[in-house]
Amino acid sequence: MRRSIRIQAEAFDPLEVAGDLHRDNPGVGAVVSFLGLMRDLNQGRRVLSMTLEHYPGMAEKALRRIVEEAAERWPLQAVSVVHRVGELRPQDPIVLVMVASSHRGDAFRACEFIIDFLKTRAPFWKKEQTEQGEHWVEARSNDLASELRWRARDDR
Amino acid sequence: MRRSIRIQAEAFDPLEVAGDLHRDNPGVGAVVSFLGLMRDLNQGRRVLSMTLEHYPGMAEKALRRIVEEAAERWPLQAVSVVHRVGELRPQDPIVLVMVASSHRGDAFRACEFIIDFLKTRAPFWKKEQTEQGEHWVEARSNDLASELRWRARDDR
Amino acid sequence: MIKIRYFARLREHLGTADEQMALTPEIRDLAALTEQLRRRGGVWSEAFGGEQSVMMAVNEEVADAAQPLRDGDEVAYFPPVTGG
Amino acid sequence: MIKIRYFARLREHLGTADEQMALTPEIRDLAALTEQLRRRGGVWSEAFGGEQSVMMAVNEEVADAAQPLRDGDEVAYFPPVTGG
Repeated sequence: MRRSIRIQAEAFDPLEVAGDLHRDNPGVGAVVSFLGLMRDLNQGRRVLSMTLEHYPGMAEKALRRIVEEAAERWPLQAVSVVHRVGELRPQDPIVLVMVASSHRGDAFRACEFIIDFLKTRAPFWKKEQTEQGEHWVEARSNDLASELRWRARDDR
Repeated sequence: MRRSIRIQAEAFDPLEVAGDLHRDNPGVGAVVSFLGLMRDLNQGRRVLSMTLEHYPGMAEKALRRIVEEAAERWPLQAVSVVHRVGELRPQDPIVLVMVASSHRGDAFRACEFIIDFLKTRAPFWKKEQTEQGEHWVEARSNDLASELRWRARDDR
Repeated sequence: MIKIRYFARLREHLGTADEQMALTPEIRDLAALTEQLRRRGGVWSEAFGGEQSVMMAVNEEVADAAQPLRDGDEVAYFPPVTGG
Repeated sequence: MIKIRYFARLREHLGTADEQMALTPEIRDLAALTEQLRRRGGVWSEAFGGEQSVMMAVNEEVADAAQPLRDGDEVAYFPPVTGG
Protein backbone atom coordinates (compact mmCIF):
# COMPACT_ATOMS: atom_id res chain seq x y z
CA MET A 1 0.00 0.00 0.00
CA ARG A 2 1.26 3.46 -0.86
CA ARG A 3 1.34 5.85 2.08
CA SER A 4 1.88 9.57 2.22
CA ILE A 5 1.60 11.57 5.43
CA ARG A 6 2.39 15.27 5.42
CA ILE A 7 2.11 17.93 8.11
CA GLN A 8 2.85 21.37 6.78
CA ALA A 9 2.39 25.08 7.35
CA GLU A 10 2.06 25.72 3.61
CA ALA A 11 -1.38 25.69 2.04
CA PHE A 12 -2.05 22.57 0.02
CA ASP A 13 -4.11 22.03 -3.07
CA PRO A 14 -6.48 19.09 -2.48
CA LEU A 15 -6.69 18.77 -6.21
CA GLU A 16 -3.04 17.95 -6.66
CA VAL A 17 -3.02 15.40 -3.87
CA ALA A 18 -5.93 13.58 -5.51
CA GLY A 19 -4.10 13.23 -8.77
CA ASP A 20 -1.10 11.57 -7.16
CA LEU A 21 -3.14 8.87 -5.49
CA HIS A 22 -4.46 6.76 -8.33
CA ARG A 23 -2.21 7.71 -11.21
CA ASP A 24 -0.44 4.64 -12.64
CA ASN A 25 -2.46 2.36 -10.39
CA PRO A 26 -5.06 0.73 -12.67
CA GLY A 27 -6.30 -1.65 -9.96
CA VAL A 28 -7.83 1.25 -8.05
CA GLY A 29 -11.59 1.35 -8.60
CA ALA A 30 -12.62 3.73 -5.83
CA VAL A 31 -11.14 6.82 -4.25
CA VAL A 32 -12.95 8.31 -1.25
CA SER A 33 -11.72 11.55 0.18
CA PHE A 34 -12.53 13.77 3.12
CA LEU A 35 -11.61 17.41 3.02
CA GLY A 36 -11.97 19.42 6.22
CA LEU A 37 -12.26 23.16 5.66
CA MET A 38 -12.09 26.09 8.04
CA ARG A 39 -15.56 27.55 8.57
CA ASP A 40 -16.18 31.23 9.24
CA LEU A 41 -18.65 30.41 12.02
CA ASN A 42 -18.19 28.06 14.96
CA GLN A 43 -20.82 27.63 17.68
CA GLY A 44 -22.42 30.92 16.69
CA ARG A 45 -19.20 32.96 16.77
CA ARG A 46 -17.70 34.55 13.67
CA VAL A 47 -14.16 33.27 13.28
CA LEU A 48 -11.62 35.54 11.60
CA SER A 49 -8.64 33.22 11.61
CA MET A 50 -7.29 30.11 13.28
CA THR A 51 -3.93 28.91 14.54
CA LEU A 52 -3.17 25.22 14.47
CA GLU A 53 -0.52 23.99 16.89
CA HIS A 54 0.88 20.46 16.82
CA TYR A 55 3.37 18.23 18.60
CA PRO A 56 6.02 17.70 15.92
CA GLY A 57 7.17 14.10 15.74
CA MET A 58 4.26 12.71 17.71
CA ALA A 59 1.70 14.07 15.23
CA GLU A 60 3.36 12.23 12.32
CA LYS A 61 3.70 9.10 14.42
CA ALA A 62 0.02 9.19 15.46
CA LEU A 63 -1.12 9.64 11.85
CA ARG A 64 1.11 6.79 10.66
CA ARG A 65 -0.33 4.51 13.29
CA ILE A 66 -3.94 5.38 12.40
CA VAL A 67 -3.22 4.75 8.71
CA GLU A 68 -1.60 1.39 9.52
CA GLU A 69 -4.60 0.39 11.59
CA ALA A 70 -6.93 1.23 8.69
CA ALA A 71 -4.73 -0.78 6.31
CA GLU A 72 -4.99 -3.78 8.62
CA ARG A 73 -8.77 -3.56 8.70
CA TRP A 74 -9.49 -3.03 5.01
CA PRO A 75 -7.69 -3.90 1.75
CA LEU A 76 -6.36 -0.51 0.60
CA GLN A 77 -4.13 0.46 -2.27
CA ALA A 78 -3.11 3.97 -1.28
CA VAL A 79 -3.69 6.43 1.54
CA SER A 80 -2.75 10.07 1.69
CA VAL A 81 -3.17 12.37 4.70
CA VAL A 82 -2.23 16.06 4.63
CA HIS A 83 -2.73 18.26 7.69
CA ARG A 84 -2.11 21.98 7.93
CA VAL A 85 -0.53 23.72 10.91
CA GLY A 86 0.01 27.42 11.58
CA GLU A 87 -2.26 30.27 10.51
CA LEU A 88 -5.46 29.56 8.60
CA ARG A 89 -8.28 31.67 7.15
CA PRO A 90 -11.92 30.72 6.54
CA GLN A 91 -12.33 28.33 3.59
CA ASP A 92 -8.72 27.14 3.90
CA PRO A 93 -8.32 23.37 3.70
CA ILE A 94 -7.27 22.03 7.13
CA VAL A 95 -7.00 18.33 6.47
CA LEU A 96 -7.33 15.97 3.54
CA VAL A 97 -7.70 12.21 3.92
CA MET A 98 -7.77 10.26 0.69
CA VAL A 99 -8.11 6.48 0.39
CA ALA A 100 -7.85 4.35 -2.74
CA SER A 101 -9.13 0.79 -2.89
CA SER A 102 -10.49 -1.70 -5.38
CA HIS A 103 -14.00 -1.38 -3.97
CA ARG A 104 -15.98 1.54 -2.66
CA GLY A 105 -17.21 0.11 0.64
CA ASP A 106 -13.67 -0.42 1.91
CA ALA A 107 -12.63 3.06 0.78
CA PHE A 108 -15.59 4.74 2.52
CA ARG A 109 -15.06 2.82 5.74
CA ALA A 110 -11.30 3.43 5.88
CA CYS A 111 -11.55 7.14 5.07
CA GLU A 112 -14.08 7.82 7.83
CA PHE A 113 -12.12 5.65 10.27
CA ILE A 114 -8.95 7.68 9.65
CA ILE A 115 -10.58 11.08 10.11
CA ASP A 116 -12.51 9.90 13.19
CA PHE A 117 -9.33 8.71 14.89
CA LEU A 118 -7.34 11.72 13.74
CA LYS A 119 -9.87 13.92 15.54
CA THR A 120 -9.35 12.17 18.88
CA ARG A 121 -5.79 10.80 18.73
CA ALA A 122 -3.54 13.07 16.71
CA PRO A 123 -1.90 15.90 18.71
CA PHE A 124 -3.21 19.03 16.97
CA TRP A 125 -4.90 21.97 18.73
CA LYS A 126 -6.95 24.77 17.27
CA LYS A 127 -7.07 28.33 18.55
CA GLU A 128 -9.69 30.61 17.06
CA GLN A 129 -9.41 34.36 16.60
CA THR A 130 -12.83 36.03 16.76
CA GLU A 131 -13.99 39.64 17.07
CA GLN A 132 -14.32 38.98 20.81
CA GLY A 133 -10.72 37.81 21.15
CA GLU A 134 -9.04 34.45 20.86
CA HIS A 135 -9.67 31.11 22.58
CA TRP A 136 -8.69 27.47 22.35
CA VAL A 137 -11.27 25.23 20.72
CA GLU A 138 -12.72 22.68 23.14
CA ALA A 139 -12.69 18.97 22.26
CA ARG A 140 -16.14 17.78 21.19
CA SER A 141 -17.79 14.81 22.83
CA ASN A 142 -19.24 14.05 19.36
CA ASP A 143 -15.76 13.26 18.13
CA LEU A 144 -15.14 10.84 20.95
CA ALA A 145 -18.46 9.16 20.19
CA SER A 146 -17.43 8.83 16.52
CA GLU A 147 -14.23 7.10 17.52
CA LEU A 148 -15.97 4.77 19.94
CA ARG A 149 -18.34 3.59 17.21
CA TRP A 150 -15.44 1.78 15.56
CA ARG A 151 -14.79 -0.33 18.61
CA ALA A 152 -18.38 -1.47 18.86
CA ARG A 153 -18.53 -2.76 15.30
CA ASP A 154 -16.59 -4.86 12.88
CA ASP A 155 -16.67 -3.43 9.38
CA ARG A 156 -14.08 -5.62 7.77
CA MET B 1 -28.44 23.58 -1.57
CA ARG B 2 -26.34 23.89 -4.70
CA ARG B 3 -26.81 21.06 -7.16
CA SER B 4 -24.88 20.12 -10.23
CA ILE B 5 -25.60 16.98 -12.24
CA ARG B 6 -23.73 16.29 -15.45
CA ILE B 7 -23.70 13.33 -17.80
CA GLN B 8 -21.11 13.65 -20.49
CA ALA B 9 -19.00 11.82 -23.02
CA GLU B 10 -16.05 14.13 -22.44
CA ALA B 11 -13.46 13.18 -19.84
CA PHE B 12 -13.75 15.22 -16.65
CA ASP B 13 -11.13 16.38 -14.24
CA PRO B 14 -12.20 15.45 -10.68
CA LEU B 15 -9.88 18.14 -9.48
CA GLU B 16 -11.80 20.94 -11.14
CA VAL B 17 -15.16 19.72 -9.92
CA ALA B 18 -13.87 19.72 -6.34
CA GLY B 19 -12.82 23.32 -6.54
CA ASP B 20 -16.25 24.50 -7.63
CA LEU B 21 -18.03 22.90 -4.74
CA HIS B 22 -16.89 24.81 -1.69
CA ARG B 23 -15.48 27.99 -3.19
CA ASP B 24 -17.25 31.08 -1.78
CA ASN B 25 -19.16 28.91 0.67
CA PRO B 26 -17.47 29.50 4.05
CA GLY B 27 -20.11 27.54 5.98
CA VAL B 28 -18.86 24.31 4.43
CA GLY B 29 -16.73 22.36 6.90
CA ALA B 30 -16.59 18.97 5.21
CA VAL B 31 -16.41 17.75 1.64
CA VAL B 32 -16.62 14.01 1.05
CA SER B 33 -16.12 12.69 -2.43
CA PHE B 34 -16.31 9.37 -4.18
CA LEU B 35 -14.44 8.84 -7.42
CA GLY B 36 -15.11 5.67 -9.36
CA LEU B 37 -12.35 4.72 -11.78
CA MET B 38 -12.19 2.18 -14.53
CA ARG B 39 -10.03 -0.78 -13.50
CA ASP B 40 -7.94 -2.81 -15.94
CA LEU B 41 -9.09 -6.07 -14.37
CA ASN B 42 -12.64 -7.20 -13.60
CA GLN B 43 -13.43 -10.64 -12.20
CA GLY B 44 -10.07 -11.92 -13.36
CA ARG B 45 -10.36 -10.66 -16.93
CA ARG B 46 -8.07 -7.98 -18.34
CA VAL B 47 -10.24 -5.15 -19.61
CA LEU B 48 -8.93 -3.10 -22.54
CA SER B 49 -11.73 -0.55 -22.78
CA MET B 50 -15.31 0.01 -21.76
CA THR B 51 -18.39 1.53 -23.36
CA LEU B 52 -20.97 3.19 -21.14
CA GLU B 53 -24.48 3.43 -22.52
CA HIS B 54 -27.22 5.44 -20.82
CA TYR B 55 -30.88 6.37 -21.21
CA PRO B 56 -30.70 10.11 -21.95
CA GLY B 57 -33.29 12.05 -20.01
CA MET B 58 -34.09 9.28 -17.57
CA ALA B 59 -30.47 9.12 -16.36
CA GLU B 60 -30.47 12.82 -15.42
CA LYS B 61 -33.89 12.48 -13.81
CA ALA B 62 -32.83 9.46 -11.76
CA LEU B 63 -29.69 11.25 -10.53
CA ARG B 64 -31.68 14.36 -9.61
CA ARG B 65 -34.12 12.27 -7.61
CA ILE B 66 -31.35 10.45 -5.73
CA VAL B 67 -29.68 13.78 -4.89
CA GLU B 68 -32.99 15.24 -3.67
CA GLU B 69 -33.57 12.22 -1.48
CA ALA B 70 -30.12 12.65 0.06
CA ALA B 71 -30.81 16.35 0.66
CA GLU B 72 -34.01 15.46 2.50
CA ARG B 73 -32.20 13.02 4.76
CA TRP B 74 -29.16 15.11 5.68
CA PRO B 75 -28.40 18.85 5.85
CA LEU B 76 -26.21 19.42 2.80
CA GLN B 77 -24.78 22.56 1.29
CA ALA B 78 -23.76 21.37 -2.15
CA VAL B 79 -23.82 18.19 -4.20
CA SER B 80 -22.13 17.51 -7.49
CA VAL B 81 -22.47 14.36 -9.58
CA VAL B 82 -20.62 13.82 -12.85
CA HIS B 83 -21.01 10.59 -14.83
CA ARG B 84 -19.19 9.63 -18.00
CA VAL B 85 -20.79 7.87 -20.95
CA GLY B 86 -19.22 6.56 -24.16
CA GLU B 87 -15.75 5.07 -24.52
CA LEU B 88 -13.47 4.71 -21.50
CA ARG B 89 -9.97 3.40 -20.89
CA PRO B 90 -8.48 1.89 -17.71
CA GLN B 91 -7.84 4.55 -15.04
CA ASP B 92 -10.41 6.92 -16.58
CA PRO B 93 -12.78 8.48 -14.03
CA ILE B 94 -16.29 7.03 -14.51
CA VAL B 95 -18.23 8.86 -11.84
CA LEU B 96 -17.62 11.54 -9.25
CA VAL B 97 -19.99 12.21 -6.35
CA MET B 98 -19.06 15.15 -4.15
CA VAL B 99 -21.01 16.32 -1.12
CA ALA B 100 -20.42 19.44 0.98
CA SER B 101 -21.91 19.90 4.43
CA SER B 102 -21.16 21.66 7.70
CA HIS B 103 -20.27 18.39 9.41
CA ARG B 104 -18.44 15.31 8.26
CA GLY B 105 -20.89 12.62 9.36
CA ASP B 106 -23.66 14.02 7.15
CA ALA B 107 -21.29 14.38 4.20
CA PHE B 108 -20.02 10.78 4.50
CA ARG B 109 -23.51 9.35 4.83
CA ALA B 110 -24.96 11.36 1.92
CA CYS B 111 -22.06 10.63 -0.43
CA GLU B 112 -22.27 6.88 0.09
CA PHE B 113 -26.07 6.96 -0.16
CA ILE B 114 -25.88 8.69 -3.54
CA ILE B 115 -23.35 6.29 -5.06
CA ASP B 116 -25.17 3.25 -3.65
CA PHE B 117 -28.46 4.32 -5.23
CA LEU B 118 -26.80 5.42 -8.45
CA LYS B 119 -25.45 1.87 -8.82
CA THR B 120 -28.93 0.31 -8.63
CA ARG B 121 -31.30 3.01 -9.94
CA ALA B 122 -29.63 5.17 -12.57
CA PRO B 123 -29.95 3.79 -16.14
CA PHE B 124 -26.32 3.28 -17.19
CA TRP B 125 -24.90 0.06 -18.62
CA LYS B 126 -21.29 -1.02 -19.00
CA LYS B 127 -19.92 -3.13 -21.80
CA GLU B 128 -16.35 -4.37 -21.43
CA GLN B 129 -13.91 -5.03 -24.25
CA THR B 130 -11.42 -7.75 -23.31
CA GLU B 131 -8.89 -9.82 -25.27
CA GLN B 132 -11.54 -12.55 -25.42
CA GLY B 133 -14.15 -10.23 -26.95
CA GLU B 134 -16.76 -7.93 -25.51
CA HIS B 135 -19.60 -8.52 -23.07
CA TRP B 136 -22.15 -6.62 -20.99
CA VAL B 137 -21.27 -6.30 -17.32
CA GLU B 138 -23.70 -8.14 -15.06
CA ALA B 139 -25.41 -6.29 -12.21
CA ARG B 140 -23.86 -7.23 -8.86
CA SER B 141 -25.99 -8.51 -6.01
CA ASN B 142 -23.55 -6.64 -3.73
CA ASP B 143 -24.83 -3.37 -5.12
CA LEU B 144 -28.41 -4.27 -4.38
CA ALA B 145 -27.41 -5.21 -0.84
CA SER B 146 -25.72 -1.81 -0.43
CA GLU B 147 -28.90 -0.05 -1.47
CA LEU B 148 -31.07 -2.16 0.82
CA ARG B 149 -28.92 -1.23 3.82
CA TRP B 150 -30.30 2.31 3.65
CA ARG B 151 -33.86 1.12 4.09
CA ALA B 152 -33.04 -0.89 7.19
CA ARG B 153 -31.46 1.99 9.04
CA ASP B 154 -32.06 5.61 9.85
CA ASP B 155 -28.88 7.67 9.71
CA ARG B 156 -30.38 11.10 10.00
CA MET C 1 -49.30 5.58 -30.28
CA ILE C 2 -46.69 4.74 -27.72
CA LYS C 3 -42.94 4.72 -28.12
CA ILE C 4 -40.97 1.72 -26.90
CA ARG C 5 -37.21 1.92 -26.31
CA TYR C 6 -34.74 -0.88 -25.68
CA PHE C 7 -31.31 -0.46 -24.09
CA ALA C 8 -27.97 -2.21 -23.71
CA ARG C 9 -27.96 -6.04 -24.00
CA LEU C 10 -31.70 -6.03 -24.66
CA ARG C 11 -31.32 -3.59 -27.56
CA GLU C 12 -28.59 -5.73 -29.10
CA HIS C 13 -30.48 -8.97 -28.57
CA LEU C 14 -33.67 -7.62 -30.18
CA GLY C 15 -31.78 -5.81 -32.91
CA THR C 16 -33.81 -2.66 -32.37
CA ALA C 17 -33.42 0.51 -30.34
CA ASP C 18 -36.99 1.78 -30.49
CA GLU C 19 -40.34 1.40 -32.18
CA GLN C 20 -43.75 3.04 -32.33
CA MET C 21 -46.85 1.00 -31.54
CA ALA C 22 -50.55 1.74 -31.70
CA LEU C 23 -52.11 1.52 -28.24
CA THR C 24 -55.01 -0.96 -28.46
CA PRO C 25 -57.59 -1.42 -25.66
CA GLU C 26 -56.02 -4.77 -24.72
CA ILE C 27 -52.70 -3.10 -23.90
CA ARG C 28 -53.94 -1.45 -20.75
CA ASP C 29 -50.78 -1.91 -18.68
CA LEU C 30 -47.11 -2.87 -18.84
CA ALA C 31 -47.91 -6.52 -18.14
CA ALA C 32 -50.14 -6.69 -21.23
CA LEU C 33 -47.59 -4.90 -23.42
CA THR C 34 -44.78 -7.19 -22.28
CA GLU C 35 -46.91 -10.26 -23.00
CA GLN C 36 -47.68 -8.94 -26.47
CA LEU C 37 -43.97 -8.45 -27.19
CA ARG C 38 -43.13 -11.91 -25.87
CA ARG C 39 -45.65 -13.49 -28.28
CA ARG C 40 -43.68 -12.21 -31.26
CA GLY C 41 -41.54 -15.32 -30.74
CA GLY C 42 -37.82 -15.82 -31.49
CA VAL C 43 -35.56 -13.30 -29.78
CA TRP C 44 -38.65 -11.59 -28.31
CA SER C 45 -39.80 -14.63 -26.41
CA GLU C 46 -36.20 -15.15 -25.26
CA ALA C 47 -35.89 -11.54 -24.07
CA PHE C 48 -39.25 -11.41 -22.30
CA GLY C 49 -39.52 -15.08 -21.34
CA GLY C 50 -38.34 -14.42 -17.84
CA GLU C 51 -34.91 -16.03 -18.00
CA GLN C 52 -33.10 -12.74 -17.57
CA SER C 53 -34.46 -9.96 -15.46
CA VAL C 54 -35.78 -6.95 -17.35
CA MET C 55 -36.44 -3.53 -15.82
CA MET C 56 -39.19 -1.28 -17.15
CA ALA C 57 -39.77 2.45 -17.17
CA VAL C 58 -42.69 4.61 -18.28
CA ASN C 59 -41.96 8.23 -19.12
CA GLU C 60 -38.46 7.96 -17.64
CA GLU C 61 -39.61 6.60 -14.28
CA VAL C 62 -39.03 3.00 -13.17
CA ALA C 63 -42.37 1.18 -13.29
CA ASP C 64 -43.77 -2.26 -12.49
CA ALA C 65 -46.05 -4.58 -14.46
CA ALA C 66 -49.25 -3.03 -13.06
CA GLN C 67 -48.38 0.42 -14.47
CA PRO C 68 -51.29 1.56 -16.73
CA LEU C 69 -50.39 2.85 -20.21
CA ARG C 70 -51.76 5.95 -21.92
CA ASP C 71 -51.48 7.27 -25.44
CA GLY C 72 -48.22 9.15 -25.92
CA ASP C 73 -46.34 7.24 -23.21
CA GLU C 74 -42.68 6.38 -23.65
CA VAL C 75 -42.00 2.86 -22.43
CA ALA C 76 -38.48 1.52 -21.92
CA TYR C 77 -37.15 -2.00 -21.34
CA PHE C 78 -33.61 -2.57 -20.12
CA PRO C 79 -31.37 -4.92 -18.11
CA PRO C 80 -30.47 -4.21 -14.46
CA VAL C 81 -28.29 -1.11 -14.40
CA THR C 82 -24.50 -1.25 -14.02
CA GLY C 83 -23.31 2.36 -13.95
CA GLY C 84 -21.10 4.11 -11.43
CA MET D 1 17.22 13.87 33.18
CA ILE D 2 13.85 13.83 31.50
CA LYS D 3 12.38 16.43 29.19
CA ILE D 4 8.84 17.70 29.81
CA ARG D 5 6.85 19.46 27.09
CA TYR D 6 3.59 21.41 27.37
CA PHE D 7 1.26 22.20 24.48
CA ALA D 8 -1.59 24.52 23.52
CA ARG D 9 -3.72 25.92 26.35
CA LEU D 10 -1.58 24.14 28.92
CA ARG D 11 1.62 25.70 27.56
CA GLU D 12 0.05 29.16 27.70
CA HIS D 13 -1.40 28.64 31.16
CA LEU D 14 1.90 27.45 32.61
CA GLY D 15 3.93 30.03 30.68
CA THR D 16 6.44 27.40 29.60
CA ALA D 17 6.86 25.16 26.57
CA ASP D 18 9.37 22.70 28.00
CA GLU D 19 11.78 22.02 30.84
CA GLN D 20 14.43 19.53 31.88
CA MET D 21 14.09 17.70 35.19
CA ALA D 22 16.35 15.33 37.08
CA LEU D 23 14.70 11.95 37.48
CA THR D 24 14.67 11.10 41.22
CA PRO D 25 13.76 7.65 42.59
CA GLU D 26 10.38 9.00 43.79
CA ILE D 27 9.33 9.89 40.23
CA ARG D 28 8.89 6.31 39.14
CA ASP D 29 5.82 6.86 36.95
CA LEU D 30 3.66 9.53 35.30
CA ALA D 31 1.33 9.68 38.31
CA ALA D 32 4.24 10.63 40.60
CA LEU D 33 5.59 13.21 38.14
CA THR D 34 2.17 14.82 37.72
CA GLU D 35 1.73 14.99 41.51
CA GLN D 36 5.15 16.66 41.84
CA LEU D 37 4.21 19.27 39.22
CA ARG D 38 0.85 19.92 40.91
CA ARG D 39 2.60 20.62 44.23
CA ARG D 40 4.41 23.58 42.70
CA GLY D 41 1.18 25.50 43.46
CA GLY D 42 -0.33 28.46 41.57
CA VAL D 43 -0.94 27.79 37.90
CA TRP D 44 0.60 24.32 38.37
CA SER D 45 -1.99 23.18 40.85
CA GLU D 46 -4.69 24.70 38.63
CA ALA D 47 -3.40 22.89 35.54
CA PHE D 48 -2.92 19.52 37.23
CA GLY D 49 -5.64 19.80 39.84
CA GLY D 50 -8.08 17.76 37.81
CA GLU D 51 -10.53 20.49 36.79
CA GLN D 52 -9.61 20.24 33.13
CA SER D 53 -8.66 17.01 31.50
CA VAL D 54 -5.01 16.62 30.59
CA MET D 55 -3.61 14.04 28.19
CA MET D 56 -0.12 12.62 28.62
CA ALA D 57 2.45 11.10 26.30
CA VAL D 58 5.83 9.45 26.86
CA ASN D 59 8.25 9.36 23.93
CA GLU D 60 5.51 10.51 21.56
CA GLU D 61 3.05 7.78 22.53
CA VAL D 62 -0.12 8.46 24.51
CA ALA D 63 0.36 7.08 28.03
CA ASP D 64 -1.62 6.73 31.24
CA ALA D 65 -0.71 7.52 34.85
CA ALA D 66 0.78 4.07 35.48
CA GLN D 67 3.42 4.53 32.75
CA PRO D 68 6.91 4.06 34.31
CA LEU D 69 9.55 6.72 33.59
CA ARG D 70 13.15 6.17 32.60
CA ASP D 71 16.10 8.47 32.25
CA GLY D 72 16.05 10.23 28.87
CA ASP D 73 12.28 10.00 28.44
CA GLU D 74 10.37 12.82 26.78
CA VAL D 75 7.11 13.45 28.64
CA ALA D 76 4.34 15.65 27.22
CA TYR D 77 1.21 17.14 28.78
CA PHE D 78 -1.55 18.57 26.61
CA PRO D 79 -5.31 19.22 26.41
CA PRO D 80 -7.64 16.88 24.50
CA VAL D 81 -6.78 17.19 20.81
CA THR D 82 -8.84 19.28 18.38
CA GLY D 83 -7.24 18.84 14.97
CA GLY D 84 -8.79 17.79 11.70
